[in-house]
Amino acid sequence: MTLAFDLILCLMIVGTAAAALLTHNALAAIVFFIVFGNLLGLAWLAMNAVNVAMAEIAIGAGITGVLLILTRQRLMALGDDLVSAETPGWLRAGAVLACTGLTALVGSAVLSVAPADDLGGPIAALLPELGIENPVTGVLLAFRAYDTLLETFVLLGALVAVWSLAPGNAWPRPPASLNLAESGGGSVAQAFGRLLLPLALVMAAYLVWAGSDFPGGAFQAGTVLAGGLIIAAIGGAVAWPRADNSILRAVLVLGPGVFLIIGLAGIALGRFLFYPPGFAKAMIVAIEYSLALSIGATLALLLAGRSVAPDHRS
Amino acid sequence: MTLADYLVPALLYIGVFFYAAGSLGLLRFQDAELRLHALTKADNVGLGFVALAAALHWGSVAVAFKIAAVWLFALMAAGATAQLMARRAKTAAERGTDR
Amino acid sequence: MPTLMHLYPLTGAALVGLGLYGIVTLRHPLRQLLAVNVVGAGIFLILGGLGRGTASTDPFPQALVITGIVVAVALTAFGAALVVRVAEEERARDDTAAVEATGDSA
Amino acid sequence: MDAADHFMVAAVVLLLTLALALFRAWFGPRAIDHVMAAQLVATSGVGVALTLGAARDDASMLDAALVGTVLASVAILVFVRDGQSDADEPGDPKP
Repeated sequence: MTLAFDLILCLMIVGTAAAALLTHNALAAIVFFIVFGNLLGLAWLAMNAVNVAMAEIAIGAGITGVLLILTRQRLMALGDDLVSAETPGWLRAGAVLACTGLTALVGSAVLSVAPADDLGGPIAALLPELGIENPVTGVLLAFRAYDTLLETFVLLGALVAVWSLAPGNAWPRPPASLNLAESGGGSVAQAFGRLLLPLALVMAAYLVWAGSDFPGGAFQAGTVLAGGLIIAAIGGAVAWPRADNSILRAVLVLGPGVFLIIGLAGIALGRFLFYPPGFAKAMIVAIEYSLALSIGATLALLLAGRSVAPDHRS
Repeated sequence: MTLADYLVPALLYIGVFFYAAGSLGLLRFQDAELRLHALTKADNVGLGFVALAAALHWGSVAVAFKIAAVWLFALMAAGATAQLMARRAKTAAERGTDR
Repeated sequence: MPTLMHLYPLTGAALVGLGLYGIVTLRHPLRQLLAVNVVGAGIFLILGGLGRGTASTDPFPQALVITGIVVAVALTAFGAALVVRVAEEERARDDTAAVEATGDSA
Repeated sequence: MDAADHFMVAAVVLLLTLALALFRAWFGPRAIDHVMAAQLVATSGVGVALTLGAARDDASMLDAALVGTVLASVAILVFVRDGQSDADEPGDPKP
């Protein structure tokens, strides 16, 4: 039965990806992409990689899907009909040939590698030193902490890049409001938004706390927080701040800042990102809570978009 | 064989039946408003039965609470989104801006 | 059974090919952005799937894939913002052209 | 067949019902139909995560299910927002 499940799931993953790329309807493409992300999440669950499954369902399907829906709305408001022009037949035929060849090449390369979880043992042996039990959190925040530190700055950099696209007369005004109530008929959204934000906060706090020993962690928690903020913004419970709001900026740099300071403090004890023995878990948890907060705010603002001019209609 | 050994599969397949009914409804009903019923009602009943089966199977109170949280949240979200989707469908149809 | 263990990474290889086909043949930038994400997902599946043991998946590629997913969403968000900005510029240019053509009567 | 096998069978059948709903995601015909299909996939996905978690005896899969429900409702809310606000756009002289 497990084999049947895996086979059907893989077929559906390839099928939904093909549908997302081949349909002529942009909304259908976005829906198929969200379905594709959810199925990929199930594939990671089937592989017992629950940490990745959560990240894929929350970020790959959830946040990316919301982003695509919002972009579609913004483009339609600008008069874009979102029709992807037909490409000439020779180009499509050539692309089919080239991509089939490439798939065969990548496929044979994949077959030449025997799947193995070689690093699982050594990582598990090192975990008691850190005092945590989730090996993925161990890799993300201790063994490969450098990657994760830079990754948080990539996320922050993306927000700065998006903000930098604001026209001169808009900066530093807030992004366009998502409030449903402003355009009438938002009482359900309002109630749901007010109910969900505290629930999302609790869920995010739980995911960070669980993340040291069970699947979860700062990125998954930050995404849930961002989701709660978006729903609250649609319900009118939260309004976007101006881009030069100092509290907002403090929240955005809190996570990467705490991470960097702890990393630099490690130099005094030996090397960059060194956690003193016995304090590793406390430091990892402190980094993760501040990261979750910053990631939540950053993702929500990435979805909200850049500053808009006062006469902007959205 | 205890009672739970029969009860868990029974509840599970009842849940799967409701899921199948929801999918068929989404496929076969004539217009969007009818399909919305199939989607937000049948599927969440199905989820309820599956959740009950899973909670009985685990037999742990802590896990049962977590499963209850999943189901209650799904119900809450389905209630709110069903309302909003129906309203969206109505205004879009009235204004001819169905896109 | 080697072929069964390779099921998910092979699916990933298929996704890479499909996504590249999308990048080449789709003309709308939003759809191309979607195709880039399909390629990314395929690469993640290859990376994670090849770290699959009998009962668990190697935590090391898992952590790399999580990092990759977050970087992919950052890229997608910036790409989407660029697409919207380009559309705005085009709309403004079209509007000016239309006003000039009708002799500023609109 | 023990309970874990039953849960695996249920997961397979749930996947198949989910595949059925994809016809609606492809054909529409209305915008809301596409989105309803996405919602159904999310609810079914939660069901699959529950059954898979029960079959593998892994309670952390429930957290993945919970995260999935939250993010699915965000997508729906963002979608319904536009039908009301965009159509309300005042006095825009579109051709």
